[in-house]
Amino acid sequence: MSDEEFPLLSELKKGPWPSFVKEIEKTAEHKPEIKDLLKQLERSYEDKITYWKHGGIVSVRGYGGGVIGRYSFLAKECPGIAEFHTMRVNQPAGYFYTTEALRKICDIWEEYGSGLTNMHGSTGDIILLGTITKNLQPCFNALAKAGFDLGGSGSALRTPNACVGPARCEFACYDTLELCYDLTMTYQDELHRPMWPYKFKFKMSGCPNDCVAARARSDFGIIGTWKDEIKIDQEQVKKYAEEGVDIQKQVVEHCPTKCIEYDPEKKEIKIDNENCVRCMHCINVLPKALRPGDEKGACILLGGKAPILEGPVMGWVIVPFIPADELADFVKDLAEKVWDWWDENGKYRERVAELVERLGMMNFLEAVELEPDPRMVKHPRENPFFFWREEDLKPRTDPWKIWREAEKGL
Amino acid sequence: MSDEEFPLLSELKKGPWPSFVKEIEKTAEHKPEIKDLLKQLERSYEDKITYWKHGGIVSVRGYGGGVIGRYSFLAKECPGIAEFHTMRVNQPAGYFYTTEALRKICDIWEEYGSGLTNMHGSTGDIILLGTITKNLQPCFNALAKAGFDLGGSGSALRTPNACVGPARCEFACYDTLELCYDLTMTYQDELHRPMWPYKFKFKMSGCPNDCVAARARSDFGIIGTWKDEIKIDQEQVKKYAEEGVDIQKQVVEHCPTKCIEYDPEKKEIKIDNENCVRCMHCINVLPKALRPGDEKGACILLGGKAPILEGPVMGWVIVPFIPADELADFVKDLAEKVWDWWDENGKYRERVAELVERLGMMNFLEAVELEPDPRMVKHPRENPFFFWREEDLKPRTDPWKIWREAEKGL
Amino acid sequence: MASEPVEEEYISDIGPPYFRDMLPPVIKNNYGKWKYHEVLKPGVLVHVAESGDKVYTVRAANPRLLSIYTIRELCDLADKYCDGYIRFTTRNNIEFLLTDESKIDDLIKEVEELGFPIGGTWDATKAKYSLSNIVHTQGWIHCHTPAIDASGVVKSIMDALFDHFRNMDLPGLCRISLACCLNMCGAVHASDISLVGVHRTPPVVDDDAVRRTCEIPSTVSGCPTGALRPDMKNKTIKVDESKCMYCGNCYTMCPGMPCFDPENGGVAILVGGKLSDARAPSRLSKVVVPWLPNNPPRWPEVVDTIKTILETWAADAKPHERIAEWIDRIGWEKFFEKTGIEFKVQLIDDFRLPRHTFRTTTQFKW
Amino acid sequence: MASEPVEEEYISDIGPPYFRDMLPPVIKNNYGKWKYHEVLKPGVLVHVAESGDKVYTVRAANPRLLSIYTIRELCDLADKYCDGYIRFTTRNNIEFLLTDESKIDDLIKEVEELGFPIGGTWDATKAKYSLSNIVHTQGWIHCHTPAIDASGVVKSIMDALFDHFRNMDLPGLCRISLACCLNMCGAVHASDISLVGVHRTPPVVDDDAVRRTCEIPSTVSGCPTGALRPDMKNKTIKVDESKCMYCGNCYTMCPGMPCFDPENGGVAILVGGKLSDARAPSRLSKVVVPWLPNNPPRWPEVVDTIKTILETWAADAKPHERIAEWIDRIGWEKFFEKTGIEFKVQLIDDFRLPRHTFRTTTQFKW
Ligand code: SRM
Ligand code: SRM
Ligand code: SRM
Ligand code: SRM
Ligand code: SF4
Ligand code: SF4
Ligand code: SF4
Ligand code: SF4
Ligand code: SF4
Ligand code: SF4
Ligand code: SF4
Ligand code: SF4
Repeated sequence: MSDEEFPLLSELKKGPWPSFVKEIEKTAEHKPEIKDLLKQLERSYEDKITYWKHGGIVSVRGYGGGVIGRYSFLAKECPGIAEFHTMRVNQPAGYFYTTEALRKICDIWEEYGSGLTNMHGSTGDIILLGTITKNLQPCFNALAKAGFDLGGSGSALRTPNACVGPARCEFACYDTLELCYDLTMTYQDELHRPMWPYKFKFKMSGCPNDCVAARARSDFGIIGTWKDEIKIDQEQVKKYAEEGVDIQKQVVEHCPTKCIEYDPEKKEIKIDNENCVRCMHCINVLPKALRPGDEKGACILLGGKAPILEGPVMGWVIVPFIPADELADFVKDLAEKVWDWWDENGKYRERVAELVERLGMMNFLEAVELEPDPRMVKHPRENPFFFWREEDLKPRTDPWKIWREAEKGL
Repeated sequence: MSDEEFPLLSELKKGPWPSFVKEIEKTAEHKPEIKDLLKQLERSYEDKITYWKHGGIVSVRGYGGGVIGRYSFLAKECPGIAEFHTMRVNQPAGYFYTTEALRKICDIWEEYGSGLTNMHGSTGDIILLGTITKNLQPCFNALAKAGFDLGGSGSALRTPNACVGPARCEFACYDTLELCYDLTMTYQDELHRPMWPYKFKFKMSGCPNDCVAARARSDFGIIGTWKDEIKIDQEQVKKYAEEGVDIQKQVVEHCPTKCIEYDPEKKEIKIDNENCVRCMHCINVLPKALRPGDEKGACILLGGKAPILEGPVMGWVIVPFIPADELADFVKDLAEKVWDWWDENGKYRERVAELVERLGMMNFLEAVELEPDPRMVKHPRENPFFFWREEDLKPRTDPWKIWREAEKGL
Repeated sequence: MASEPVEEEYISDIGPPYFRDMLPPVIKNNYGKWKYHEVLKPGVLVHVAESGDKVYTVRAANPRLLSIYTIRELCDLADKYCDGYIRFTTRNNIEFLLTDESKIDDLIKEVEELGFPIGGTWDATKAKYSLSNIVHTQGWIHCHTPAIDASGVVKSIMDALFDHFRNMDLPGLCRISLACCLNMCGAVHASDISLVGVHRTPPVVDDDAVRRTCEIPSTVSGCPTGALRPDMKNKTIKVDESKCMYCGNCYTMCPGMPCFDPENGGVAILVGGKLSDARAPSRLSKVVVPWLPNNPPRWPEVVDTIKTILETWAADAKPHERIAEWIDRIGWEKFFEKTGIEFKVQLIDDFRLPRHTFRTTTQFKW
Repeated sequence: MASEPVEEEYISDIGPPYFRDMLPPVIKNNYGKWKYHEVLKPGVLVHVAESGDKVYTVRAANPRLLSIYTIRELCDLADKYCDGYIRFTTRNNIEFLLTDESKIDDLIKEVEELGFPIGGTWDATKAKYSLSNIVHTQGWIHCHTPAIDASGVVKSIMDALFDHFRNMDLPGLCRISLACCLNMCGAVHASDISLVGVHRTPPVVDDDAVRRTCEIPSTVSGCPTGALRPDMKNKTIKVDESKCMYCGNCYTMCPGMPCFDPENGGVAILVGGKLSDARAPSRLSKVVVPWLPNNPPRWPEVVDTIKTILETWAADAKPHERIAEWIDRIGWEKFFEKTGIEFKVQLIDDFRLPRHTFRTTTQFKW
């Protein structure tokens, strides 16, 4: 491909960071129709506008989602990408692959698609970028034979995602990958057949470091934590100190609740666990010496989402702690209650966070049978505008009766 | 008065705190009709309900406010308080009185009213508690002769109020009492003749300690502060240290920005004024040694108010700093702009804070000609939903034109 | 209606007396020239001017509701000891200003004999704080919207906390305020501890009263939750009770729809507000008890709860640490644990867009 | 439309492959039994298991948009060095997992030759952090709503900040994310630095397209500011342009009303978001630049601004201090002063009830 043909895009082949333009070029070398993608993209770079048309419903047999239909405004000039649908393929939890499995995907996508991918989409899927309607079903069938399935799209459960967790991280407080797989398998129907008011996402991080952005990017974030004391190996503390780690400055001074003390004489750490908020900082800095406690489990945060419509939402605590061994059952039970309530009360395109705000936490907590807990709030409400239910009240008296009586006099 | 007659109220004559019931009794000894107040009150204590009727418009010649009309549901049983209006008498700034002036008020209120007062109402007025319609005008006239006037009520400017300030406080950064008096006199018409969408309050504190609750209880709070360096008298620092004040613990450890240091050897304080947020704490603890700087003035906060309708509002910074000598003119000019804008745009019973929120700070700042400043916000917005004005934009292009062109092909 | 006109030269819009005419000479002479102050003992301050002049302040309690006969007695003392000057504070305490230190004790004796205890001051240098007066409102004495009385609740609380007024025995400033309805004339929305009278039942509409006395459209549009609907046929207003949160705004606007209910109305308690910017920035109060019964004449449940909150804080706080700062340090979950107050679902905000009050961190304590 | 049916045994709802079948043996054997990790050098980690086993991770950059021909090359390397396993990270970096430390350097050489630089790791023990990959979205490559491109902006920024990817030379973690429209598929609402494509002009309604393709009532009610009104007579939608804040939601719901405008669309920049709870609690990002021009192919204004923010922070922050924490310490006024970014009126929230974002304290700096 000559750079004169695509002068703007060719600027993006320069520089040390791997170039997506080169990836497209490389593909176009094998698949000439993909040159049309460069053509359209160059045109977008010139005109500063997208040339993709709005939506278009396409799917595979029995599924309501997993494919994003896409058509070009430049179909005449760029017929190679006139239809250019993406397929969202459900990634294996934790993004581990055998090269065998990956090569299978490549082979299938070479046959049925553009040969371009995103590894991965921001929900977690393998994004197979661009194919034609006719190829969707055969491609799906081939993927299925290779052991792969589609992920979610539309008003459905979206592909659950997890941090690497116990597979390669010493901090994991529960098995993120197993839970991710379990939820994905249990809710295949919810994933493939949109039927809710809007989308719903699960994400799972093994500890409060939140390496999969669960709290911000999923309606139902499950974040590992623990309840008992941080485990200290004082020998390793000493070693760190001897290797030159300034424990006072690097650890103690950053503890948000000032609950950790360092004795520079003894080279020992003392933690006032009652005041520890399990922020992970001391553990992060001294992973050989400190570890989460034994009473491991997770905290559940509800509602994380992007800003449309009511502004961005960071998921908030609805369950402060569930022990790891009860987690899977608890999550399923709770999520199903949440879905029932949302399904019944949610408006079209209303995410669950927005529904909770519209109807109130009281309503929500009652529906999903959770007890209120101060850990659910940054602070209690500032306005004294609260609702009472009939069972909270005594029988009503009519003030008019009292006053009319009064007005009559003795 | 026998305690058997008012068994519930008599409970409130017990205990060490001065008893309002005794005050009513004492008044009733001179003014027998006031026994009816005890009677009605006892009845309220029994029935747990107010026996005052809703409102009733009463006033004095030429005024639209300053009097709160009040009638009793128990008029028959308690004729002595069948009409029981209060008069709001504008206090002298800072609540200083000669006994001569106070006695004059007492004499007038003995003649025309119940003999009961509130010293003072929560806006700041002397509250003369209970008189009859017929007495309002003569009472007003007598007050006027004695040099007193009514304060505000209704959709008007409310009686301005100030902390004791320079009269008896070393921290005052501007003359709160003079400004209070000046605004009160300048805006007599706004005070006495309701004509706005709703009420509007000025309160003035001489420093960030905010001894008159300006930021929470006034629409336009003026809080003294300074811009240059805190003045340090190291001799006095030494003295405090020698007298046993633990400067490290009592001062340094409480500084919100950790910008103050104490040298226990030299017994000296060092302040990194660039990082000082003028919270007053160090000055409060060491008033002999530390003082606000020389570049004194005030910060203006807009919108403080109670929760009805949209929740409570703590006033927010709209002017971070105005030098003391420009303050009076600046405040008047700004307040008038605020009123014009509010008057024009405000709905019935919409406080200025609520209007700003409804129309946005951009609209407000433009109307009152203030420049945006990061000191106006705790943090910038979290949603990317902003408005642009025509002058911010380039001429508009129609996307349909671009796309239709594209669809045609070469 | 304006009361009967009086025919003589009509004085109006004269404003309040000029404050300078009310200042004692020592104040006038040293106006704006104060150098520092000290707290000599509870209730007694001295301010020292650059000139070397000193003014002694003796601060006395005040029920706020004062008879003119009492005011005259106070004036007598001010004449005797203070050259005929007296002052009140922004929290309604009474201040006697003296120049002669030797007269302080005699004055105190006489003021206390009159029934006005001395106290309410604080000494930041020593981190010793006394409790000051409770800012409050009208209640059953004069208002038409109160859910509770004001003066009686205040008296009951101050009796119970009296020692803290007399002694500077608290670790930090603690301001208590009370308002008898959600209009919050006591401006309790930014106090360390506040009490507010709350209704818990929707308005009872008297169609006839509505027809006679109300502006229907503005009342309807004044409801913050949209619980009201005009019933134009019957010229009245209908309430959707499920949307009402009993704010009472409709009654303020329309006498035909009171929310009162003796057994269901009551007291909500808020904590953690703060006005000063000292150390931690100022902030609004937060509701910690949504309802306690309205129980005259002594409101024992309310008094107990306030006392518990105050004493728990006082025992646990570090010097200078106000309730807001104490909670910043220990966390809300510990506030509820330490005070033994139950965390009720009503404490979770559900008004407008409450998301910024929800906890979006796993940082919490057990 | 469903594409043509295929007649054979129909497999569906099988879900993804079981992840355990994808794990390298050293991972499988030590699953859940990792003891600690160390960062050997930029881009290279070692995790040590309780068993004593070690797994070495070599992390490589990834443009995310990968050709299958490149993936096959990566697989070749994984076969050669990693027994046929490969992994991706949640920020789309590529990870090679080795058990033989001696092979690391050879692997690195080959990966870099392929065009994939090594880096992106961080070492909390030493407070040395490198910049990782930018999480991003489709842009002009595939989406119908972008205000800007995605991959091109990311490439331009990463080229400019490349050294920070290769070296662990930053004082704290810094995550950059990009989304090409307010739908924010890159979930940029909680990143240290984020970029979002914004429109600045109201939708241009094509009545005909609306009639053909839109559900009018739901589109109208979907506008968050109530800027839309149905025009039932003409079966179309009217826009009150003064109420529109260009969120693009109407276009998402209705193809008949795009907001696009090549010259007026552009990039907003947010900072100070944070996901982890380490030290300071997690929080949302805040907008600091409401608009920069959409300037392909290299977006110089955007790149410069990002670079300025990053370098200002990096030079001024204490160890471990992320942008959010740095701003907590210095204050927003100093953020604007130090970066030289102008504080525009658009940065003041005016959506819904913004009062909780207004500064209610006189605590600020000069
Ligand atoms: C007398 C006083 C209470 C007291 O005992 O001290 C008072 C009494 C009333 N206030 Fe108030 N307000 C009083 C200070 C306040 C304050 C405090 C302040 O000014 O610092 C506030 C909170 C601050 C604020 O302005 O938001 C206050 C917020 C209200 C509100 C709610 C306004 C709002 O926007 O949220 C109302 C309702 C209304 O305006 O209709 C109200 C209404 C009322 C009315 C007029 C009742 C009504 O619904 O019409 C009360 C008359 C009681 C009576 O019968 O005497 N009052 N009112 C205070 C005035 C005395 C004075 O002039 O010095
Ligand atoms: C007399 C009065 C002003 C007036 O115009 O009447 C006053 C007078 C003083 N205040 Fe105040 N404050 C007065 C109401 C307030 C208020 C308003 C309120 O409570 O409604 C506040 C804000 C309360 C809040 O933040 O919620 C207030 C917050 C302060 C502070 C901040 C304390 C803190 O740690 O937050 C100081 C500084 C200090 O002394 O620590 C202060 C300091 C002072 C000083 C030391 C100033 C001085 O050098 O003279 C005065 C002596 C106080 C003492 O008793 O030791 N004053 N002070 C008010 C007395 C009220 C009372 O009777 O109790
Ligand atoms: C591989 C990966 C997980 C995965 O499933 O793919 C991962 C792996 C590790 N993370 Fe992470 N994090 C990964 C994404 C994240 C994310 C998510 C994101 O950026 O979108 C976060 C949240 C970012 C945020 O807060 O905005 C994240 C916040 C952390 C933190 C918190 C740091 C902080 O100071 O706030 C730690 C603790 C630490 O090492 O300081 C951590 C720690 C770690 C450790 C040290 C855990 C361990 O012991 O293995 C891992 C090695 C990191 C390294 O490079 O040194 N990881 N980590 C992700 C690598 C992404 C990448 O390619 O750059
Ligand atoms: C492919 C992907 C971006 C990417 O390049 O990675 C993507 C692409 C689209 N997203 Fe997204 N979203 C993608 C992850 C996200 C995320 C991030 C996440 O899941 O972690 C978010 C923010 C988190 C959230 O859910 O709020 C996200 C928030 C949205 C929204 C706003 C939803 C909201 O409630 O605010 C929309 C608008 C909508 O749903 O109509 C949207 C809509 C879209 C659509 C379908 C466009 C539309 O308006 O219908 C985009 C299709 C683009 C295309 O042509 O391929 N996308 N979208 C991501 C899915 C890949 C995958 O399956 O792995
Ligand atoms: S979230 Fe925690 S458990 Fe998961 S990878 Fe990150 S640090 Fe490890
Ligand atoms: S986990 Fe965080 S809060 Fe707990 S001791 Fe460590 S640094 Fe402190
Ligand atoms: S606000 Fe400041 S100036 Fe005014 S009395 Fe209080 S401490 Fe003194
Ligand atoms: S005024 Fe406050 S911020 Fe400034 S040095 Fe003193 S304690 Fe610190
Ligand atoms: S708070 Fe309510 S009840 Fe009490 S005086 Fe004010 S308006 Fe009346
Ligand atoms: S009490 Fe408040 S919420 Fe209830 S109907 Fe009246 S105005 Fe509406
Ligand atoms: S952020 Fe917007 S433009 Fe970009 S992929 Fe998502 S929906 Fe499309
Ligand atoms: S762009 Fe957003 S605000 Fe504007 S009309 Fe469309 S939905 Fe409404």
